[in-house]
Amino acid sequence: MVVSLISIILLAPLAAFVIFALLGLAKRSFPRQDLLSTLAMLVALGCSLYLIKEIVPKPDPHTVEWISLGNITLSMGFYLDSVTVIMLIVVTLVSSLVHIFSIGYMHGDPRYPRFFAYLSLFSFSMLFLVVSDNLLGIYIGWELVGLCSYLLIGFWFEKDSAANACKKAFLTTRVGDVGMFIGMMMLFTKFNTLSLYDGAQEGIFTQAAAQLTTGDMVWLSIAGILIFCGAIGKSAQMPLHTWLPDAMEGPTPVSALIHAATMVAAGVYLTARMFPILTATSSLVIAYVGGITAIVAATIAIVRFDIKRVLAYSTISQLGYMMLAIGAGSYVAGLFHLTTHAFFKALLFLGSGSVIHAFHAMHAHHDEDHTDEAAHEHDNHGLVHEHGSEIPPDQDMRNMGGLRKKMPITFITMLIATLSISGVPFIFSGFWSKDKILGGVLGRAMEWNSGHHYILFVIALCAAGITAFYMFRLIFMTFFGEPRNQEMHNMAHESPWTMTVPLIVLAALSFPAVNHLWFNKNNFKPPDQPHIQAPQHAYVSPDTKIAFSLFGLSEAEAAEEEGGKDTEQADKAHHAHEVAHNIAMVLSIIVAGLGILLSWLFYHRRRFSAESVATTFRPAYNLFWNKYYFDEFYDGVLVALTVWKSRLFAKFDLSIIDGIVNGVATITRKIFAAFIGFFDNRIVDGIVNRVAEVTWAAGGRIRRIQTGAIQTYLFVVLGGIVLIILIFRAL
Amino acid sequence: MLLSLIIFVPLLGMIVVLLLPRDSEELIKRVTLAFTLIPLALAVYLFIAYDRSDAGTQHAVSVPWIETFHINYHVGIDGLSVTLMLLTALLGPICVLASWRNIEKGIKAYMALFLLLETGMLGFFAALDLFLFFVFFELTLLPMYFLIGVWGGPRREYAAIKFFLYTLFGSVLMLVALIAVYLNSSIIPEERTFDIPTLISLAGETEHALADPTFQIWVFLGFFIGFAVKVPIFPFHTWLPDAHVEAPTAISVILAGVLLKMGTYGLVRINMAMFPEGMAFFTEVTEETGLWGYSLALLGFVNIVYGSFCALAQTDFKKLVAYSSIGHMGFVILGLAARNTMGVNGAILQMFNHGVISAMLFLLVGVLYDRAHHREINGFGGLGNRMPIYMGITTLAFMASLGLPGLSGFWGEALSLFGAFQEFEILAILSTIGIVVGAAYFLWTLQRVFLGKLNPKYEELPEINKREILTLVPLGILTIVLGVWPNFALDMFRESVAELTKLMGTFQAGL
Amino acid sequence: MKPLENIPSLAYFTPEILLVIFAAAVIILDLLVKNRESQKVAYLALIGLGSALVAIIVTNSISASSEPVPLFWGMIQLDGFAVFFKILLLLATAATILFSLRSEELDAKLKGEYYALLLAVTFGMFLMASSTNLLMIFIALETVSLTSYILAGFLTHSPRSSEAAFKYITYGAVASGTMLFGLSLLFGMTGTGDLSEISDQLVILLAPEQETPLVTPLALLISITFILAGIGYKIASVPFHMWSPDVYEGAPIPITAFLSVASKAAGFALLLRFFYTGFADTKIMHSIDLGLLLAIVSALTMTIGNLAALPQQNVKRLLAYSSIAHGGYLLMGAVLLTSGNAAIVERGVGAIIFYLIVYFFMNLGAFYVVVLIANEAGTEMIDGYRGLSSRAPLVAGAMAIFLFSLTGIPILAGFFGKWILFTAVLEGKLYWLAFVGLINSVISLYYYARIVKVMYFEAAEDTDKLSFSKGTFALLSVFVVPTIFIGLLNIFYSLSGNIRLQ
Amino acid sequence: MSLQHYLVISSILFTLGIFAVLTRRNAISILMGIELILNSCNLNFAAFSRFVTPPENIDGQIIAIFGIVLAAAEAAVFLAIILAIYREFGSIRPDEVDTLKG
Repeated sequence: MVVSLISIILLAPLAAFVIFALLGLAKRSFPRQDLLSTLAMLVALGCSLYLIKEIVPKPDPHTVEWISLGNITLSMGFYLDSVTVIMLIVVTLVSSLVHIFSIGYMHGDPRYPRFFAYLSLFSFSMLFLVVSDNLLGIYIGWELVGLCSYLLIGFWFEKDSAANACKKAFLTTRVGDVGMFIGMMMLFTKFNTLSLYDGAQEGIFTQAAAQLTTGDMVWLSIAGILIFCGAIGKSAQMPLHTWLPDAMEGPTPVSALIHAATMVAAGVYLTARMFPILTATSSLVIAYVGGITAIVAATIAIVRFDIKRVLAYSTISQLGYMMLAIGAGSYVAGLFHLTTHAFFKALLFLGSGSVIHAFHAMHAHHDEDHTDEAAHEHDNHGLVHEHGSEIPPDQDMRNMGGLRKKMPITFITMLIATLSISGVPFIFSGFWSKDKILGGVLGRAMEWNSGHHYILFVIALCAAGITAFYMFRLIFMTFFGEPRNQEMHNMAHESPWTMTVPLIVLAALSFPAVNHLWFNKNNFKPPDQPHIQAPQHAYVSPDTKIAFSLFGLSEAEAAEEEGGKDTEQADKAHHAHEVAHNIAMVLSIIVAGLGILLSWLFYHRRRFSAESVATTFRPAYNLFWNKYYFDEFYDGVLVALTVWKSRLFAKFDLSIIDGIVNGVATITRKIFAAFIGFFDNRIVDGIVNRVAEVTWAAGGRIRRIQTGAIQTYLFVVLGGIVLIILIFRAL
Repeated sequence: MLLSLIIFVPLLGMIVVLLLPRDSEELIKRVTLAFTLIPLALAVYLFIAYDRSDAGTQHAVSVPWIETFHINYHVGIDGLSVTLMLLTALLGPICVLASWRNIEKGIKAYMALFLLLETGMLGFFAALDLFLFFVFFELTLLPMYFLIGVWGGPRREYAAIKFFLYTLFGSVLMLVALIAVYLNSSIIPEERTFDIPTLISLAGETEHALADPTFQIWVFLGFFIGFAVKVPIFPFHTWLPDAHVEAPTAISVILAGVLLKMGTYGLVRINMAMFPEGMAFFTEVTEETGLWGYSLALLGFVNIVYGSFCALAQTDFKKLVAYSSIGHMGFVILGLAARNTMGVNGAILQMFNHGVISAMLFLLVGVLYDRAHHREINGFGGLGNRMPIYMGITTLAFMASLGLPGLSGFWGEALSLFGAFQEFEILAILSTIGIVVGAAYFLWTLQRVFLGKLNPKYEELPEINKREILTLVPLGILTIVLGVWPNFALDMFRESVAELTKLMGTFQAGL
Repeated sequence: MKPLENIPSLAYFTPEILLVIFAAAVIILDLLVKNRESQKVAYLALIGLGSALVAIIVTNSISASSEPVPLFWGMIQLDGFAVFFKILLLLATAATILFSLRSEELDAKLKGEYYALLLAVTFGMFLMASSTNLLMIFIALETVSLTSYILAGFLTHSPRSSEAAFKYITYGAVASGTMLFGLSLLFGMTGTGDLSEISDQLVILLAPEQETPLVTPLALLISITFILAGIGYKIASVPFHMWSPDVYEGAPIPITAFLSVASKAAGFALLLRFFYTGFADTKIMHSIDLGLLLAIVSALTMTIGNLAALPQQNVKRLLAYSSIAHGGYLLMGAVLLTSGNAAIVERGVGAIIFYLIVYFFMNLGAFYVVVLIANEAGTEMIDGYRGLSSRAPLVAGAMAIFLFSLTGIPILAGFFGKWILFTAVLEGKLYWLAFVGLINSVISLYYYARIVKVMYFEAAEDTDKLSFSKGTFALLSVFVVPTIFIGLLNIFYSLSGNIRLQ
Repeated sequence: MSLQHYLVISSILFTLGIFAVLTRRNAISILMGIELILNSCNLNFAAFSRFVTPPENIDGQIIAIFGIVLAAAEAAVFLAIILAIYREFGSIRPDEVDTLKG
């Protein structure tokens, strides 16, 4: 039953793609590829929902022998636990909604059927990744989603920026993938299998738990980090995150599906899957990578004007959050946030798509050279480069404003999502998941018993605040205030139902009920981490205490003092976590509120125009703006620091990382062209040719002896005779 | 008997073609196609009928040939040979189809030489007599020389001569080694033999002259250089880009698809099986071998990295594919150097896969060249709009070549690397650079050719036609099928490889 | 077997007698027929060769036993070795006559004496292949040489031909004079002219306990070197090769072909028999390090022949150098005579014989193409072969096969010839010599492939198709088919393996 | 006179012949040099026949006689060819007959 259901889930979207490909080869196309793909997705969604029933506490993998080489066998199979099912549901659900949304959004595109075919292929790959019970299967799905991402980012490949972006995305992620591949090689060499769970043979986890001694910890840490490299690439973590903002060149539904909800979350999924073999060291690395990513991306997001890029940086930041959670051992929190984030971020992207669509329809009508102009846009995620002309006008928030009346559904749904991501307490899912992460991080920081790692918590907290700030900035700039571009504003309109229905559904999912039901189930327990000394069993999800959180405020303060004195005791760990959770909750509410407040002051009160706000973030900043900072922020230094930092990171992004990625090809081209020119032509061919020349010259020399005069010949004869006699006499 | 039929049907075809009147070009082409389809049908039958559980030789025929030197006409197949024979037989008709329109002069001679070439290749993979093996190996040389030299591009003379000289140089060393093996096969002149299975078992006997380590090392080197030129292994590779660039499409396909495999096949069949001591010297790091133990793996690594980076630097589409071939053959060498089950299986799988994929790539380059009459990558742009199907197939081929999982190219590389990692960790890790760079140059090419705005010069460029699709589809299907179900090929040679690894004494139980 | 007396010997001498009779008959017929019908004379000469062939087979079969038959009191010897060479030489002569018939160069001048001389030279070569006495050796050599001089200069109004003849005779006379001096010393040392007696005597004379002032290794060395000058001149080995490029270039092409194949083969027959019978004991050979001497000569010969061939522009001259190089390859087999191991000696001789068979077909074939092209395109230069593949595809194809076979590209006969030679040399443990030989094989590709390149890869200025008669192709295929198939058939290997010196 | 005397004389003759062949600038002189060489050989044979072989064995003398005959034949052919050379080149200087070379 399980196998056949999963097979249907996988094969339905695949079939939709295959039909397209085969017909394409015969130079035809299916008349309603959109409906075909959507239907396939809905079927998969139905099956996924049905699979909830099939969850058992300790599932067996359903495997088949895939590659057999004598006594080496690699098997391929499905593994169905609660993580798989939640991922299946998230993927199929978001994918279905994006399919529906795209029917409206992509309408009229010359490559309309192809878009849906790609979406189907992507869904298949992503689902395959999710259900695989072994690293090889995950890797296959992993690379296939990368391919689909490549195809979809470059969907409008006539734009040079899109063409660049898709290449960059594929290449950057591939760098990470190679790390993952090496990690796989290490694990395989050690355990002789790539299966994670016990099937016909013992899987990696069992073997790792049973066989590895403390002496292998370094080795296992390296393997873990290498596998995590794959996640760094795919989930756009520092320092491989630069591809994701560029990936916004793809159609917006793609951004929603692939670059917000599913594919980029696959890195988190992978890290979570590898949870049992993470060691203390690798966990720490993961946590720090995640934390740094979270804060860096958030600060960058503040200064964006392109609505999609704000969301892109926000995505990076949130993914960093999830990584941080898993690195800190908050397995459940990480996956919880993955789920909630998938919904609200997809919603945000679709909402922005709806806005863009509204503007775009007008804009295409207004200005037929749109694609040309867009083609000029290049690399505009750096602050220095972000001038109005470089952002497509229909994505530039400075052209928006006051849209809430024109597009009420879009506005309301997006607002819900924003409240959720900002961590507005209690009624929005984002609050719960983020809070869980913060609590987990603080708890682990206490447990680690080293003051240094409190920085992670601080980072996370800051990021939360900044997130709230820039998200509301987005909302205020887009939907509130007066229309800045009246002409565009006049043309804007609410989107058709195919687009609004998905928004509404996603908005509904941003409320906590559904998610909580799932994550509070008993079977959703973090797996053991046998390679980390402090056991995680003590950590029991404190969700049940949520309702009393306000009450816990004073308790937490008291506990903090106590914990500070005596954190070494293992039996205090449980208590510490609970305390940590409460502290975190309070602090998170505070920073979220602060962020929203600041944003409101900045962008809703609108004392200053959008342009002057932008100039705020320039080095030649006039005193007036500086004052503004001092006036409105309780600590102006913070902002200056933030600005300075974001500019630094932007520069870092632009010149260093992008420089490396883009420059590698050019440099190698130059160096290698010279080198090949030298090596192939001079050395290898050179030797060959030199030998030939010498041979040839020898021929010419010998030829000269043949003078044509007979007496010379005779002289040679007699000389030869004498020579022979002289030489051989001695022998 | 069946085997001999496969081998010599193309030769018969050559005679028939030679007897046809020069002017009836269509007839010549059809006859050639027919004579390449027969071996294909037979090879498919052979492939299906092959007993996969049997590691030994099947369909063996041994007839005395030159008795004075104890040379027999001994042919037979094991899993490895049947796989490569299928590849050869498959590429035969595809190449004939690919030559259908773009060979302008001397079609009769072209087809005749092509058929001769096919006999040489098929015979090579089936030969079980060392001398016969050598003869078939060399039989491919002359047709190839003319096919490149007469029907090639502007610098064809240079390319043809270079190809010829390099290969001949290798063959000469191989010939010496071959004679040395023969002379050492027995002290008694009457008992000397060229029979490969016999020689393999003799080399396994202790105290036999053939088993002497020093002898093995030298003879190994002789054969190795001969094959290395063909593979081609750095630094014997410089003939390859020239030959590929100048050769007509179909010949490039054969060159990359089959001829390069002859080198690696030889390494497996002769060097590994017959000279395990020599092989061990170059692939096993012990006190005795010292750094020599790294040499083969190192060559594989150098091939991968060097080929990949060179490909990155190319602006000629065909040269890029040619260099990528060098890189991909590096994985074969690396896998073989590992000498374990995974590495060798991976290497052989990679041989087959590379044959299929590089054939596709060269066909695709040919399609473009036939339309635009140049191959300068930067001279295209935005063709995705004009030629969506062509772009689709090219993307498939590129993805397969850059080792996208789910397509066949991945498995060869992955298994080779997995195998190699168990023996040479650092080199295997460094070789993964090739994977990234491989992606880089293919994607960059894809971008420069297909993406971006359409180059106004090519607004009227016709889409790929039915005949061309027909040549690509079987290869594309194989790519996908093998990508999804690699056991399809692995089944064939798994037992043979097990036998081979056992022979080399490194059959690792439990690994 | 006891040497036969003069009268009984005659029965075994029939082939030679027939050649002489037909040579005379040819001259007489020439007087009878008109100038335009000189072909009839050629046919008579061919009939003569045919009858000699029959006679060879008949006399060989009546001797029945595999034992050699010494004739004329041991002056010459009839054995399998001699029979093989006689047949080979005879066929070469026949081929030369056929070439001459088709050669326009010779067309108007073809007279009876040309064919008579060819028959006479064949007669001389027969003697070379079978002499076992110093006197006979010298007479045979001089018979061949004198007639060859005339044939080389047969184009009376061509300065090149006259120059060739002049150089040939000057060189030949000095070389044979030197050889005669060497022979006289050998005769003086041993007191006998019979080769096997010489061998016996030398063993006694060189024995350590013997203190004979006349026979020191130095004396023997001087004598041998002088003799080698004569033999070396016949087989064009370094340093006695210098006549050959000039003579080959100047002589009429059929004669060049004849000299490069028949003359060389006869020279090798003489060389092998001389050293095998006259120096049968390895002690003699080792006293003067004959093996090393021959090996060095062999290595130099092939190297210099190949290197000098590289820059040549005239195909005939190129082939002249190439045939020098091939002489070097053949000498590798001769080196094995000194190995002292009967089996290896046998292999060496077998290899030479096999190589000569192969060489016969491929080299004569190549020269035949040169004749054809000289006739039709009027040039001997490589440039004249440009675009031949389109002007005369079959001839070009045949030429390519001959040239690749000469290079030693596998599956063509030349490869198998080299393979046998190299196998034998390696078996004789002369690794460095084999190495030199292999390097030379690669070098030779340069110039052979150059002609192929010109024929196939370059376009002709003159694109007219060349036309040839059916007979031409028939004759061409006589050379092409064996060039392809000899190596693939066991019969030639067993044939060459069965012929041994006795 | 002993064998040594004959051998010395023949060696001198041989050397003179070689010298003539190598240095003369006239084809006829070269021919004379060749004749000297051949005659030195004949002298050797005759001497060996007299001193080395038993008296009843006249092999050496026979060879010498054949040598004379062949020398005569060679001279005849040589002269004929010199005539042809003179006709074609207008000179019989050997160093002027050098169109074939290289």
